[in-house]
Amino acid sequence: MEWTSLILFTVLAEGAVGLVLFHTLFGFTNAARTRETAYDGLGKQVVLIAALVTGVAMLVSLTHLGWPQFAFRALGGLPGSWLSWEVLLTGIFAAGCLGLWVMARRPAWALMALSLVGLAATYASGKIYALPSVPANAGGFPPLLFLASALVAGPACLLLLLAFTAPGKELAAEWAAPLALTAVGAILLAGALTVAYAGAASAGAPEAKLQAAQLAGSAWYLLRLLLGLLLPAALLLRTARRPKLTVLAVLPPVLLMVVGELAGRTLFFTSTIFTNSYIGM
Amino acid sequence: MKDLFERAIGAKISRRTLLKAGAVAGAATALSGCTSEPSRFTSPVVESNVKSFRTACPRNCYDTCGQIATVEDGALRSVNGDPLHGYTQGRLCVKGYTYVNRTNSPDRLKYPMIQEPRGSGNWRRISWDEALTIIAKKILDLKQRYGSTLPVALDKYSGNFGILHYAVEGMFQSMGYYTYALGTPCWPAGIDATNYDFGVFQCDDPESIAQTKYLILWGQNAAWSAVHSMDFIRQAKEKGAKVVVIDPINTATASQADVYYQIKTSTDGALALGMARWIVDNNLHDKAFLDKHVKGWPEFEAYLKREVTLEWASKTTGIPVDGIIELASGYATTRPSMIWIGYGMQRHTNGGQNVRAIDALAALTGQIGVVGGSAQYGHLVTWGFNYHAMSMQPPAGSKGLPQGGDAQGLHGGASAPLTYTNRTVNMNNFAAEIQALKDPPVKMLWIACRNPASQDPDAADIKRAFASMELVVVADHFLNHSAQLADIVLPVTTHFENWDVNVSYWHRWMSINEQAIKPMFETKSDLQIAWALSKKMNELSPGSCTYPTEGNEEEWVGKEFNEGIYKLFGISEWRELKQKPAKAQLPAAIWEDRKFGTPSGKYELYSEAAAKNGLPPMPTYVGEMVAPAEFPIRFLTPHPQHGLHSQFQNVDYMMQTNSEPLLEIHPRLAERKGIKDGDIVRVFNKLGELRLKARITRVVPPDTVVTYEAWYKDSKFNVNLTVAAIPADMGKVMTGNNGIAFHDNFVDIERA
Amino acid sequence: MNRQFAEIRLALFQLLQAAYTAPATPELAEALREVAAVYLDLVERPAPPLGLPDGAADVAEFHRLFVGPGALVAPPYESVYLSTEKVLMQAETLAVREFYRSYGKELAPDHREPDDFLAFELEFYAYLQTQVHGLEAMQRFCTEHLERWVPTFCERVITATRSPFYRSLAEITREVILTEGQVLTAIAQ
Amino acid sequence: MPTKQLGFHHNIDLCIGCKACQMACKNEYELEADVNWRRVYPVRENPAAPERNFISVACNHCENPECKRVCPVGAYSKREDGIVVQDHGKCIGCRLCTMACPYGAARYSPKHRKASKCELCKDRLDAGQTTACVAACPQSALKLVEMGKLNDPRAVVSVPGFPDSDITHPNIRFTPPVSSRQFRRDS
Repeated sequence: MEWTSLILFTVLAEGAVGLVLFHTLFGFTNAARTRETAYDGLGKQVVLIAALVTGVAMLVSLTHLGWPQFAFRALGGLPGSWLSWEVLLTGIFAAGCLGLWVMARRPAWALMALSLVGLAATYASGKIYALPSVPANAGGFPPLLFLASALVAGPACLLLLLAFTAPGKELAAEWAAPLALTAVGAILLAGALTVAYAGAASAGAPEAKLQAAQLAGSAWYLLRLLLGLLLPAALLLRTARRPKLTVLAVLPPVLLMVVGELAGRTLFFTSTIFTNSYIGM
Repeated sequence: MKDLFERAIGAKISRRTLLKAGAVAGAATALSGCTSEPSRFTSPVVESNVKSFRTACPRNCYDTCGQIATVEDGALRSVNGDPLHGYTQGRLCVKGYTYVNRTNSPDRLKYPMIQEPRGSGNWRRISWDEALTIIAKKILDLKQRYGSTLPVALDKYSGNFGILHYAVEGMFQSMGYYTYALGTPCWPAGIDATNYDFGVFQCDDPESIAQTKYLILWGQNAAWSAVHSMDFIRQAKEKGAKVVVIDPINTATASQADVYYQIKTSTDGALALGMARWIVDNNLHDKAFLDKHVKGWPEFEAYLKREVTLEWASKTTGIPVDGIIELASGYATTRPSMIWIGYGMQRHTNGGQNVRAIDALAALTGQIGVVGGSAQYGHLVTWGFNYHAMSMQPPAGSKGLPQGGDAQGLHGGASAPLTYTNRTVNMNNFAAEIQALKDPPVKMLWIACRNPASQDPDAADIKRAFASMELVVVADHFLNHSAQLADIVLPVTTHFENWDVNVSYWHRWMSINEQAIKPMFETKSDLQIAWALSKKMNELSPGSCTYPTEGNEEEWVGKEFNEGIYKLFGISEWRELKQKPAKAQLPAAIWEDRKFGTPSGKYELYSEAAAKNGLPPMPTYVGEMVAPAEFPIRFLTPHPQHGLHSQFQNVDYMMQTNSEPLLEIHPRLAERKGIKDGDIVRVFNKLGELRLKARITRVVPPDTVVTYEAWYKDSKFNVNLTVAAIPADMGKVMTGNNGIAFHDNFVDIERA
Repeated sequence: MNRQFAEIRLALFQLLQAAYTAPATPELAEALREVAAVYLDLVERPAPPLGLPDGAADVAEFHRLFVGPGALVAPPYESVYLSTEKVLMQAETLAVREFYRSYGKELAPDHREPDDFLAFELEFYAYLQTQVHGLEAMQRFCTEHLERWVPTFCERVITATRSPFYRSLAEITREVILTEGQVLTAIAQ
Repeated sequence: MPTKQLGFHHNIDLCIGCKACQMACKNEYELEADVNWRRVYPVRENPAAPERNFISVACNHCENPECKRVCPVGAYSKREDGIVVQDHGKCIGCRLCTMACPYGAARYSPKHRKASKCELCKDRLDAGQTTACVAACPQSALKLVEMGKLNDPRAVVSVPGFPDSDITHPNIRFTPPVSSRQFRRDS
């Protein structure tokens, strides 16, 4: 499908940003201070994973281009084009991750800087699709939706690392519950946004109304809300109450969320109705 | 790869094999054995260059555009309008702008090919010589078996109206007396009507539309089928003229009108008579003109007073009385006021009669012979060529139908005939009549400039007719529905690949058609085919064909001209047309002298000729055909916007622009039938059915569904599957046979 | 360069252009099978076994694929693949004509197919092989024309045909054209 | 800032939807069958008086071209005469302009793997000719105009069925259709 590469690129990149972001935020917890080595060890893995995922995402995004071999030109649109900003910032983010992985230790200020770049990249990437030619997206929604994805993916992925990596296991005891709760909060926020998005559209221009109607009418939209957000939220609440990070406790909700995000992004791209849709070929 | 050559030394292949290989390859392509000289190449002669040529669109269309073809190094690169053509003024239409795409289409017929067996899709390329041998042998064989060439039938009409294309008729005439499809499916009822009324089939200069103050486009969708006329209509509007459109369908032309009347199909005569009655009652008729120039006024006036009321007209046409009054007063009180009668409205069982009733309005208001007035239909006054390519003599001693005979042979042989003539079948009942013919039956069919399999009524019967033949030959550009049913297809040139000259049956311009490019592949023009077949016939049986066996096309264009044409067009030599198209020098209002061609020399409201032919002598109303109970919906299949009959729509550019046919259905009817926009609808009657995607729209009336005829690429779509060969009321006198009531086509529909 | 290899290659191209000019005779098919097998073995490419044409069926298939009368499955003309309009007699066609001219050749007037008809291009290419200074010309003709469209053309045949003969003919043609680049470099050395 | 601004005037009242402009454009530039730089499309049917009205639209050489704003390689620029041109060499085929143009003027070509659009026949204009589409219009319904110098009191910025012109301020003006009076059989 025309959109596949963009769906994968955006979701993967946002996941990486979220991961780094929440690792940085949880650096302010007591656990992180008391178990400094574990925290930094986890950080090394976090930035490596983020670097790899973002790298893969950028490679995938090339397949969307008619002439991938000239992708480097995509910086030529600065400062006007959000797409140029997306490429630039995502590039810096990936490079930064790699840099921090190489470094002996990962100072808090560096992680914070990296997180900010990541968030900026996500914002830019969202702005690309806030096109006036798509009335439903003309408002500020796409950046918010993209950032929400980062917030949803971050804690979830971090939970995985707590469950399956040595340094993670050290921190698990203290981090599990708050992370799970954060994840739930993020999910609820994302869910609210997704609904608000459709709501705003239904009150907008004719094309936006049509798009909202299509969303509301599609089974995928419902499934995405139920299985992609509500169900994992419920599962994570349980984890938050009994913070024992078994495979069964962590993997299902996280997988559901990943699938949910991909489905959500697919809907986002495929349901767009352009102002020129009536003009035809 | 590195030790390539070392290994080559040991390659297990002998010189003998290589020599043999070379020889085999050579044999297959006339490569001279193993020698290296490429046989199909020579040394360069021409330099690359860009040239432009005057061509003329030869399609069956009012506008007959003048064109400029730009050719780069022998390749057709662009086609545009000829700015010196006064009617089309340097513009083409959506079809004309696809000509490069069409001419260079890889889908074109390229070589003579034979299908074994017919209809199997199993085609094989053959040489022109083989093809012509098969054809010539069949003709000679039939001649030998039946004692004449009457078993050979020709079905040719309007695919290309270039004058040199009459070579096809000439080709058959020069083999003997033959059978041919006589008539025209297009416009005959209206022609006879015009002829009964005026005595000569001619009309004013359509450019005078710009001078009228009140224009009625009566069943005329110029926006689609005569697009360049719209410019003159626009000019009239800009000068304050009022434009009225009368049509069952809310056409693109109707959307240009000041007032649109959605009339009940085929009741146009009733509307005209209603108008006439009101005009007379209000004393707006031109008594002086009627007394001086019209025959039968008293009788007609009596009829109006006796039979016609506004209420009746309103009830019959579905147009409210006040609407009729507004129309009548607008028409009768504004001068000059003109009526342009379209061809669709006469494809009915009462079509000719309706045209006569409309013509009567022009007589009634005395506007005939007035610039910007009168009733316009068409003309053939600029067609006075020599038809040299056609006028050939049969070989001495040829036998045919005894003089005075006709298709049925009813009158034939009444008195011992000394002379013979050709045999005709009704083009408008071709399938049935061609199968019915006896002594001799028709055994071979030649189709040129025609696609009966998709354009004739009762498509199923056409297939049966083809099947009853021993040999079917189709000469065309593409493998259309008819060509698919042939034994042999012959690839013909487009008008960019041959010489010709073209005039219009509407405007008064004449354009030369210069050959712009070499014929592609093995295509031949109809004229070249005639030469070649004659050569072959004489080869096999000397003297069996009198047609010249070779010639120069450009010179043959010259042979079509005569003093009359030169005088009419004010040129001294036909080559002047290479500089610019010429316009016939006739009075803008063709009847300005009020000298009519009728027996009485007057405009005839009362025509003995009509009476003699079993028709009402006056334009009295003949009821329209009513829908049978089991098929209550009228199915109109008018001319398309994106094609001309079955031409153009199959071209890539057009398939993208208009990818599939739609069935236009009124929301009320759709609701009753439970049909939603986009549903597939089955349209059917006793004869056949077709399936179409629904388009719900109020541009069509509630009792009518509409789709537009065309041949779509790789599609079986055919609008004539449900059309019966019902004759229109007129046409026989001027065109040999009555027209077809294409639009008296009744069906039912259901969601498929 | 090696004479025997040159002869094999020349014969192969002559056979190929013959195979796209008219329905293949059993003799042509046999010769082509033998020569192609040896050639592809020499250039270390897989050699699809070329079956014999199945009489009438493959005659019909040849026409269905390359001649008509209907819309062609695989039009054997360069411009159909490289021009934007995907029709005949485009800039690409004229470029091929110019190329022939620049090497002192032009199609004889009795041939009305476009200059970029596959059989013409192959015949011209075979001719270049016999020319003393043909190498540079072959390199250009290969990169500017043959390589750019013949493989796509072959793909169309391979996916669309039901005939084993024409499928393998297309596979062989594709291999041969795709190998030319390396062959030419090898010759150049 | 351009010294002048060229644009189109489309008189919908005169347009008969014949598509000569659309096809003349393809004929002029030998476009792929499925790429149209100009398109003629029917205006939504007016239930009161169903008519066949059409809008003919190509690139509107906007005041604020979205294509120019979003293009990551800076391929688009506005000439002195206001024509929005695209440096075809720069295009990498990201298709963002085809999404961002409210009128779908930029079209992606699968063959060239790049976007392209109407450049107002700049070469024809430079050669003193008018555009191919305007030259083809049998109704003179489509005109090339210098914005601000258009003298048609009925001309408006937008009509129903045309995308929101506040987005890019397109340089096209319309003369809206005047409905014919209709005597209909379904009313």
